[in-house]
Amino acid sequence: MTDEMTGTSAEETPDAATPDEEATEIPLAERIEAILLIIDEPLGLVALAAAVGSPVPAVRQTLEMLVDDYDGRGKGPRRGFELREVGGGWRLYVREELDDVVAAFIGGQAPARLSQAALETLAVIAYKQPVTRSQVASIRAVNVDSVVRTLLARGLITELFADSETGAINYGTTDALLQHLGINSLDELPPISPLLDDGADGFDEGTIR
Amino acid sequence: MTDEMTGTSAEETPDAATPDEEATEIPLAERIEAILLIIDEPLGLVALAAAVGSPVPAVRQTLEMLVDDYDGRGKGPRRGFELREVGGGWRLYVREELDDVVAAFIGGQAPARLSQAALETLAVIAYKQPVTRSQVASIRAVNVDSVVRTLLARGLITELFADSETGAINYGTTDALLQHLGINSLDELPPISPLLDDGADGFDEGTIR
Amino acid sequence: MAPSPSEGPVDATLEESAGEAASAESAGFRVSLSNFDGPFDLLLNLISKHEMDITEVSLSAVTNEFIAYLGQLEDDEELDQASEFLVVAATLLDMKVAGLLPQGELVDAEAVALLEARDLLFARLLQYRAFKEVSAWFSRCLQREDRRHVRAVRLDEKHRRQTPELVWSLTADDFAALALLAFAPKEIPHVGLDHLHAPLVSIREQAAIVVTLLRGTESLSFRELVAGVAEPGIVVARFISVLELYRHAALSFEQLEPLGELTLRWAADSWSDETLATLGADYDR
Repeated sequence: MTDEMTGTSAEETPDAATPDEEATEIPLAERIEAILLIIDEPLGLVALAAAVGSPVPAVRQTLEMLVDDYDGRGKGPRRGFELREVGGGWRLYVREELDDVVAAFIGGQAPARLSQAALETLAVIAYKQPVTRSQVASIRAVNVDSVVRTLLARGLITELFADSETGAINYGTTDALLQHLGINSLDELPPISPLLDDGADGFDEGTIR
Repeated sequence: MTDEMTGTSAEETPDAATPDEEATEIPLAERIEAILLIIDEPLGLVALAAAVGSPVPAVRQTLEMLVDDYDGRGKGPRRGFELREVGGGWRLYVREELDDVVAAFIGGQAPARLSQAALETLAVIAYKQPVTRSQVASIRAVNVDSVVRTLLARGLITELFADSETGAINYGTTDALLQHLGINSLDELPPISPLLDDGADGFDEGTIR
Repeated sequence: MAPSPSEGPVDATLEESAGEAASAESAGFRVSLSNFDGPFDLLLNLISKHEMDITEVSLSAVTNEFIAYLGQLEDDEELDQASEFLVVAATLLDMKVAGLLPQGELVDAEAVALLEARDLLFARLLQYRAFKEVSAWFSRCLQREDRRHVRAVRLDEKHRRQTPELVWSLTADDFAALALLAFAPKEIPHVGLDHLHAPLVSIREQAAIVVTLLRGTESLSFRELVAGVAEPGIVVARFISVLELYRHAALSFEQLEPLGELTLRWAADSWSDETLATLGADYDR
């Protein structure tokens, strides 16, 4: 399927300068935009060049072109987002003039209360941390991806570390949760079952009935 | 509901040229782009219109314009991202041809595939929802409990309601499934043989046993 | 936009991407019977198009071949294919039972009901095939979308601060109670298998009893034939053996009105116990 894709693109642009670089025939600007769309944190020039497989100077030049493009100095209209270099890295930001639109949307959007599903997921993470998303999902018997995202955004849980083997991220609760609960440490969480204390592992086997 | 919305909004903004609307002077396309940049779930047309404070028809039109624009049919170049309506809402996606570039960058592991049994069960639920586990089992003629559990854990199906008489739980598909399929509504499921439509109710009852 | 599962495209892409299991089956599992040799899928097609008589197909032979075939497969494939085979085999068995039922020239309510039942069985087989086919579309779409990347970036710190303050009303004890609730195993009811452990009944043994009883007397009603039998399985087995014996022209029967008394008469000119030995072989496990 991938081969097919590349083949199609190759046909579309037969007169590329270097015939041997089939894989990178998609314009550099597009490749950079693809990476920019998915990154969470600003990405440095060198890392970006590595990601798109092009030399640093070309990437720098294209980034500058994109900045102009998004600001409306290219062929198309100005964009609602802009490309900025902040703290040594590049990233897409909402254009500042539009912050009010975003603020109004977020203010009206986020529920002020956690849903029952979010609270239960939070409880599972609190008592079983460190715990991965799939472990939580198997306990809750539902998909918890969006709930975990909410809890992260609310600062109630945090990413602790990645499992050395699987790379799965382990989550734990934050001090913010302790403050909400009015306790000083996790030790003060009320014990919920003797089974939980001794063998967290046995738990997955459905020992509690 | 959309029509009603449209009517009301249209009345509210009878004239685009009104000079007193300073706040919305930023082009609609930019406002939409700002919202698209910050959402992490598909946003429906009506919600999007509410977020940017513009009538639904104008937003719809602008979205279509943006789709064309990003695809390179506007004034500017084709973008490395595209705008898609999937799972009941709009969202920015990396252009398909560039998925390999992104995949290489984030180094994602191949997601676990669904078994043939799970796929078939999913298909039955998608077409016959709301449907109970035993109804699904009677079509597939095998026990589907563990498969249903897998589908629930993946967030592809959800419990809809319990039958008032038997207490059996009825299942249906989720918006997440639509997203995973890359379609916008159940209407986009491919049609299956007409035989299933008329006779469907007949053989669920297990007449043959 | 959405590809339709019409024959061509689905099959084509099935081979490439989607159901390895499905294509492996059509390519892999072949049936060799006295009256048929070819892929399992083709056999199903012929039967569902009425181009082959289901009653002529030995299910036990098909099953034997399938089990032998399973032995060569990897574990994962095996599970998928085994469950699929069970679905189809169960349907074939139903069809076969319906096919074996005698169809007289009389068009009475029962005959019509029988025809309807047969149609329903065909419909069920077709239905299963339709879902199986469309599952390839699901597989294809899911795999395509799995490779896609969507923008799902955490909010900027700047915007995060604008989210409304969280309303928190739980004490630590409330929270613990919630945790207990969350950890409570979800009741997932399951279908019991107890009913599968009914004692096995041999059609051949029951046929032997039927033959013995019938040959010793001029005529016998079915009611008399099963008098004193409490187990439903044995009643069913005796009925099936009556049908099988009828197929072998070993007996005749008479029923004056629908649901009325079924009178059986021994009608075989030549009968050997060898016939009895092969009787009901299709039902063997």
